[in-house]
Amino acid sequence: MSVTNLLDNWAAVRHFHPIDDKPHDPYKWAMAIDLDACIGCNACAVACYAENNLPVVGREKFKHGQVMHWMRIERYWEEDGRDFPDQGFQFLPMMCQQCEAAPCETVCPVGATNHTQDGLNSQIYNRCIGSRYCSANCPFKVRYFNWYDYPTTENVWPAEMNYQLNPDVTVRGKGVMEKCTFCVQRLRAAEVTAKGEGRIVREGEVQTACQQSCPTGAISFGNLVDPESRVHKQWQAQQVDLDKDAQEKNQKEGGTDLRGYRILEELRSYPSVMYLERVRESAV
Amino acid sequence: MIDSDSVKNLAGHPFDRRDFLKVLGWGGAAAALSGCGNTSIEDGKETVVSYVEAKDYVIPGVAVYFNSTCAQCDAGCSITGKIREGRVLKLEGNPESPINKGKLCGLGQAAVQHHYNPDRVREPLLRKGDKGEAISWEKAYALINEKLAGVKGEEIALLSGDVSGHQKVLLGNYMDSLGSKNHFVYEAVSPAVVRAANLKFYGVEMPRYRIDKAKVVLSFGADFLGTWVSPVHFAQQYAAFRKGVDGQRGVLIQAESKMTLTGANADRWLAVRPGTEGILALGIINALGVSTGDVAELVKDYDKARVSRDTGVEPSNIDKIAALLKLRSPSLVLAGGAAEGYVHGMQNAAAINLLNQVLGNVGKTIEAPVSVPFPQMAPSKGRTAALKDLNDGLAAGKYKVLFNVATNPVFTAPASYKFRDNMAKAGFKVAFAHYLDETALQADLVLPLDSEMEDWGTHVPEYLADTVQINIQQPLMERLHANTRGMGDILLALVKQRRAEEYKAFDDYYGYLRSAVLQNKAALGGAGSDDDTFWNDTLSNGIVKLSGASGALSLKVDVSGLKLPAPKEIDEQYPMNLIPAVTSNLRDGRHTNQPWIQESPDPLTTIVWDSWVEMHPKMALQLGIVEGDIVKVTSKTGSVSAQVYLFPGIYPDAVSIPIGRGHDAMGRYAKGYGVNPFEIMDAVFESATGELAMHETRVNITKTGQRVIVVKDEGPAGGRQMGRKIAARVSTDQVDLSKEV
Amino acid sequence: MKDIREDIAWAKINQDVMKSLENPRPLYWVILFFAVLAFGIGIGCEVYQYQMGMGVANLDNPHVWGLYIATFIFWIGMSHSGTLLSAILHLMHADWRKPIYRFAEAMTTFSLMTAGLFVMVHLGRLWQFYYAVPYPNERWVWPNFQSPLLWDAMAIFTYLSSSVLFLFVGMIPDLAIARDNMQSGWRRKLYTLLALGWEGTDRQWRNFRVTYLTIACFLIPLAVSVHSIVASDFGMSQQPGWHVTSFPPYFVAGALYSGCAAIITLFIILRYVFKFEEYMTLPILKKIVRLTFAIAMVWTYLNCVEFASVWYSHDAVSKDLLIQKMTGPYAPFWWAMIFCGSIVPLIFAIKRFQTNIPVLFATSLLLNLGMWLERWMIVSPTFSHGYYPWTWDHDQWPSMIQWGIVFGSFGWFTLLFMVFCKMFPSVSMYEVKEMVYHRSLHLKQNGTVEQGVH
Amino acid sequence: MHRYLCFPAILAGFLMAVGCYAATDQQPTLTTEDDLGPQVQQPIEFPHYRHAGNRNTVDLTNSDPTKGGMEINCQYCHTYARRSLTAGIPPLQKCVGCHQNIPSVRDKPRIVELFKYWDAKKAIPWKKVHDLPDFVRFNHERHIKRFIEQQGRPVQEVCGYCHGQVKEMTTARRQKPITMGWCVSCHMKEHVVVVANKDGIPEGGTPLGKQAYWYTFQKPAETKNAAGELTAKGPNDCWLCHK
Repeated sequence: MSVTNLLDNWAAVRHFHPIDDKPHDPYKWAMAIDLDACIGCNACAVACYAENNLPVVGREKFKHGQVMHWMRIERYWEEDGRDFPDQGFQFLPMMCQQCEAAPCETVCPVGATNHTQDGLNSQIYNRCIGSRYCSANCPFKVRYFNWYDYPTTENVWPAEMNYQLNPDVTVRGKGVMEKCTFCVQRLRAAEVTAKGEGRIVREGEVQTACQQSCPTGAISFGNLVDPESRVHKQWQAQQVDLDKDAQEKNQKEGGTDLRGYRILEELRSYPSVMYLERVRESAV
Repeated sequence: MIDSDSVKNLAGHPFDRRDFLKVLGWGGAAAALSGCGNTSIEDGKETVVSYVEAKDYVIPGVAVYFNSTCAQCDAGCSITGKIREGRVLKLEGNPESPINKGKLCGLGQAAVQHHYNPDRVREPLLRKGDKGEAISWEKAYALINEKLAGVKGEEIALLSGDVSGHQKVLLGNYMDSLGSKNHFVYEAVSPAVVRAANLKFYGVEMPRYRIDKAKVVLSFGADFLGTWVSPVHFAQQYAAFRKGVDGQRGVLIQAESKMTLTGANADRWLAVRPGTEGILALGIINALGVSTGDVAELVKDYDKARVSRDTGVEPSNIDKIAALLKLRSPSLVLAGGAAEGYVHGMQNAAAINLLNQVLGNVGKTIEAPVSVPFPQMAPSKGRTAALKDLNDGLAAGKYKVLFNVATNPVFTAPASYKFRDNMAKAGFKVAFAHYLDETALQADLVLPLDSEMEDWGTHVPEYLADTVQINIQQPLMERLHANTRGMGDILLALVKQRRAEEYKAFDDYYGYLRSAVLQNKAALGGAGSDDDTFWNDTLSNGIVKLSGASGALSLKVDVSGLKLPAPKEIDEQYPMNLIPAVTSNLRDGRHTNQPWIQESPDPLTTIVWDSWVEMHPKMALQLGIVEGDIVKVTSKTGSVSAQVYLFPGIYPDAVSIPIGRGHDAMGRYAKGYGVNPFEIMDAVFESATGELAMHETRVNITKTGQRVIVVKDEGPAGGRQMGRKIAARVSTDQVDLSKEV
Repeated sequence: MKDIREDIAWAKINQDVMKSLENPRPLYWVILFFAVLAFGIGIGCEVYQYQMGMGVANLDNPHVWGLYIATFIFWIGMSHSGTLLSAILHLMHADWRKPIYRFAEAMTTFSLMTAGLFVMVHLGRLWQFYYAVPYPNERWVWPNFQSPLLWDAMAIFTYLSSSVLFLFVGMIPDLAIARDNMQSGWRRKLYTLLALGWEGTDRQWRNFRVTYLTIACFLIPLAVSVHSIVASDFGMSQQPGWHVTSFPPYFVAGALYSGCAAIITLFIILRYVFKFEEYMTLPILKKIVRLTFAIAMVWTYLNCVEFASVWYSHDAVSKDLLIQKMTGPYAPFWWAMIFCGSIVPLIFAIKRFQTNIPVLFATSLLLNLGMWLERWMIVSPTFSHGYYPWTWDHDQWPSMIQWGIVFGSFGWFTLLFMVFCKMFPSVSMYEVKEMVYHRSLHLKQNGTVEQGVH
Repeated sequence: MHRYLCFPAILAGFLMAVGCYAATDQQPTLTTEDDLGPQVQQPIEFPHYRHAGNRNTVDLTNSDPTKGGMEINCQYCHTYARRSLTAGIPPLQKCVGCHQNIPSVRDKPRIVELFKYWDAKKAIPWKKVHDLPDFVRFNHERHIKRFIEQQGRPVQEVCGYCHGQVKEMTTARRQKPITMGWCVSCHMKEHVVVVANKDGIPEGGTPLGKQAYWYTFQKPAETKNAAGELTAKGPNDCWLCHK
């Protein structure tokens, strides 16, 4: 709590390129979502409600845009003058992208949202004073604010329903911001267990709730610095680099035949979620 | 918030054999439950309730996991429940089950909200005028016994949903003991016509579909990713199918009048005129140009021009599909809800099955199912015709006593059945129910059931993925309400009233189940292990896998009866087709009172908490309707009013209203939200099977002049990405999938 | 016409100004009543919002900021008037400012206090606001010094404390006069206390001048920085419509603009209510009007610069947003802003209207409305039309609670301001005397002034 | 006039003093500072000293808290602490398990009380002594693993870091402030880390590079103490305790 301590931390304040000196060791949690496999079934979203104590806000509040789904399934269709979505819709699971240079982190006046060394964008509910600056500055708009005191709101968690609440996750009261945490309670539990055994978390040892429920396995999640992990292999195969704001493969002439991309990458927030483009058959 | 007081309440329950799940306090783990508001440290104020006795594996703050079976739908997914301090917190899929391989859909996850639902019935209720009076179980049983006295067997009817396993056995024995054969198995939404067509064509009701082996899947309205048969299993097959056989990505073509979740994932989605699925199938056979004999004779009139005119599918698309099907083999053609919901549903399904046969898929992507070695446990599958029969019987005053096992026909019967009135004609109606739903409210005696997380049971799924499997259902936690009972326990008590001698060895359903399983230990693969070990292993696995005989399909190609009617002329008074949509969230509406389900946006429209009338933008433009207009949808039977949602994935002549909302009872999350399309459904039946033809209702649309804001997740930008690269799409010729991990 | 009559006797100045502490016109009480009423409504709304949560304001995800932040910037902007008149014009030796700078400074202080309230009102967890204060605490955590919001809080606090100091120091000689003119009672005690023993000795005057000048010099960069920092709340983000390099000067210009407009409004009110016709003269008003006109044109120019830079940049999203502002659901407000901010001030160019009080009063209110709309048009459209189309606005119209608090803030400001004017001399007596003295000196040299006045 | 300068001068002096105080590198001193909590009335006045205290004498009539203990390991009763986030209270069964075989104290009032609960199969409503706010998750398991299992420090010493000398108490009483600053003060200290294992992760301590620094992306440098041993600070990641 001294100024020296403050200055110490300050001296090491964010580098221009956040991951230049490869600080993510031994963990960097990241995700890859295959939109070709995603069928938009909402299983992940419900799993998230169950795991993370998300309140069901009800019809009226939903209408006012006060819904709390950390994971939302977006459904796109570009008309281009067609009558029917004859190549289907495009579904997109959208959650906090856990940006490496997260726009939300720098603006929080109290430091309630920070970067952790394992590459997560943390949100500390009890520190949050509810200025909502983070949400204002989030390009993906994946932060959700507790507009009401849901724990005491009628029919959010009526008697018995509250027994379902996950004790590992704080139930948020009014006035705090929240967002997808990559199921940090599961990550921390796995990390602590691994630490106790003097090793690092193995591939497959920890899953996020959405990943675990996804019927088509569209979501893969793991440690990006672990060469054994599926996520690492996917990112590598798709030639998507965490620390680039424009991928080299896209600058090649004739484009790329790979389908990995990150949303709004050009904003230089270095998201930790890679999406794989939905594929559509050209023969029909 | 949960405080130590509520823990103490829980602690008040008496000990019983399930004490391994005993909630006796959380030894300080209660800390995690409260919000951010409390920053105070109140040493010495809070109580820590410790266990009196604790099993070794019970560690406060560390979860234990038990396997069981999901009962939200009848696909039979195995689940693993996460239990902390005696409370079930979350359900995951059980990785050992070949059906769902560790995955679970949203509906399955919401089962915990069924269990903890504040609107569950908690006491046996006896009708006193308009009110229910709480009575004891002893009294309830005695009352049933009393009412059954002197009633002949044929005057007793029992209505249930899909039933399998030991519960089916016990149910059968009970009906038997009453001398009644009137067990009606009813599901409001079931592929009964397809089953009948399959039986005729393949010799089995439900073959094994191998989407994962197919290179092309052509589906006629089968929503296998959302609601059809075993969606979680098919979704996994689908994932493999997209990854491809030999690196060639599977192609999905969906033909239907209203887009389903599966249609939304298709490479090519075809809007077909309602009811013309069979014509399209024959048109494709014609375009394939490979058939000879009877088949060639049958399809010779179905040239492209005619088919295109009849179905609304462009001729070029028919060509492309035929070319693709010819090029890539094996393929798989599926007939689903949209094809079967017509008077000629069976003909549609037959034409589609014929296409499969022409393509040579039978035996390749359509395999014979494994047969269940215990036929008495094999599932009885519900049919809508069963409800028709029951309703006719009730109307004729044939039944004096009616048992209803957790089905809700008052909600799901078309209004023209007048089921509510007919039900009143039965003298004594017993409802075994979780909620006071529309049907339970009509009953004279309501008996509260345990949730699937409190009850014992066995289930045999109809659609078996790999081997035969008997799914074990076991309590994941202590009974939440002291006065609910498992259906098995109730049946046992009831059957004891009749055949006390036979069942006297069993104290309860658990005992019955245990001994029934142990009796067949050898057949269940437990030869050699002692009873306790086998039983404990069975419980801990949650599944008993058996190798069942898998025969060949007995293919019968008989096209003689195959005759498809021309598309209906447009009716001036009722110009639109009503398509009652089965959505993956709501199904037949029995889960509507689970708030996660209500708030989980419909995948296609993103609407929550309400019903909507889906209408094509072109048609809406013609009628001068915009999104949010409240329109009145009128059929011959009646009318409902709901908000309009403009949706491009629907044939312009059709409108669609989702099934499942519009409850006027059931509970706080269901009651008063939306409308029920069954209220305007015409009672038209499939000609061959007598199933309700759900897609045959014709309606007209009138504006009421009111307008509301549609409550949905989608914003005003709709599905447009405004030039940003958000959900990107690429066609197969631009991407090299072989490089992928 | 002259800025002020050169022949006003010093005693009469004292007398006139002291009268304002005693008996204003009845309109004063009417204004005060409505101010209390509005403030009461605001308080009620805030209490309800505090109890229920921010949702009652009908904000949503992601439209998380609304009128509170817009009104916050509005009040911050308003605060620039005082500094402009007293510090900048003081250094520029524009002596016509002298009769009016006192109330302008009071405006600064009170609008800052109002703005500060909005920071609080806007917080989701108002009761935890102290987390943003850097002080040694038992949690051992600092606030985040990287956050523009924290700079904001600090800038506002510094600016507020400095302007309170400035206001107070500048008032000391007048407080002494008030002390000497009061017979007895608590007000006399208060003035005695606040006058800090002022006797008007040469030494005191010398120290006073130095102190006053120092604070004035100190205040100017503060004023510029405070609004630049408010601008950086937006400029430092990367949202379309906010991430604009020209925001700090744009905000400062806007601030001066709305400040001047507010001065015109209050000038007219005070002149009438406290019978200051002798001091707050029409020629002075004319000068302010001309100044306002100039600033209005600067603001218009900066607006054009912003539009042009968006238009010619390759930032499609910002361009989209600009088009959306002009044509989307916010278009009426946006065009109203352009109308009030750039078209209405053209009235000021017409000489005839430069001293026409009813016209000026109406116009100045319109200008203020325009500037308030400007702030709203900066804040809200970005939320409703940001990077991510899926989350564009659902049903976002400020609720009555939100309007109530915004409305209440005007009551609060008016209340503070009106009470101040009744409590303290709102015209600087000693500076008016100086002004009269200097002017009469000039006249004396020309030999035109009547003999025996001074 | 100088009178009026006094106040600003005092104010400036005060501010400077505060500034200097804040600027100095405050060593975390709170760890040793005892901050007694309230004496909590428990349903049974459990004598910790009798169970965990030193075995100087076995004179059971001796009420001197420092004497007459059984030297039972803390973890014998608080068995969940090494396996779970929460330490938990031992089940009643545990108490009875021993005490049904100790007839000599069977008629002591506390034991009689104990058996009353046992016979009624009722849980004892113990009062919480160390109460953390609901959003704080202190992990007992991790601390026991690190200090007791990996570094082999004595159990009572390690438990005592936070709980004080419970072996000298009857019913427990909070000894330390248990505020966030208090926790952090320890996490900011350099702690000795035992040698690295084959994965390069030092056992019994936070692996280097695993410390999360607020807004910092720089890998912390390797540090050594005067004795040349490898040291590291505790984790500095908010999300470890607040989730």
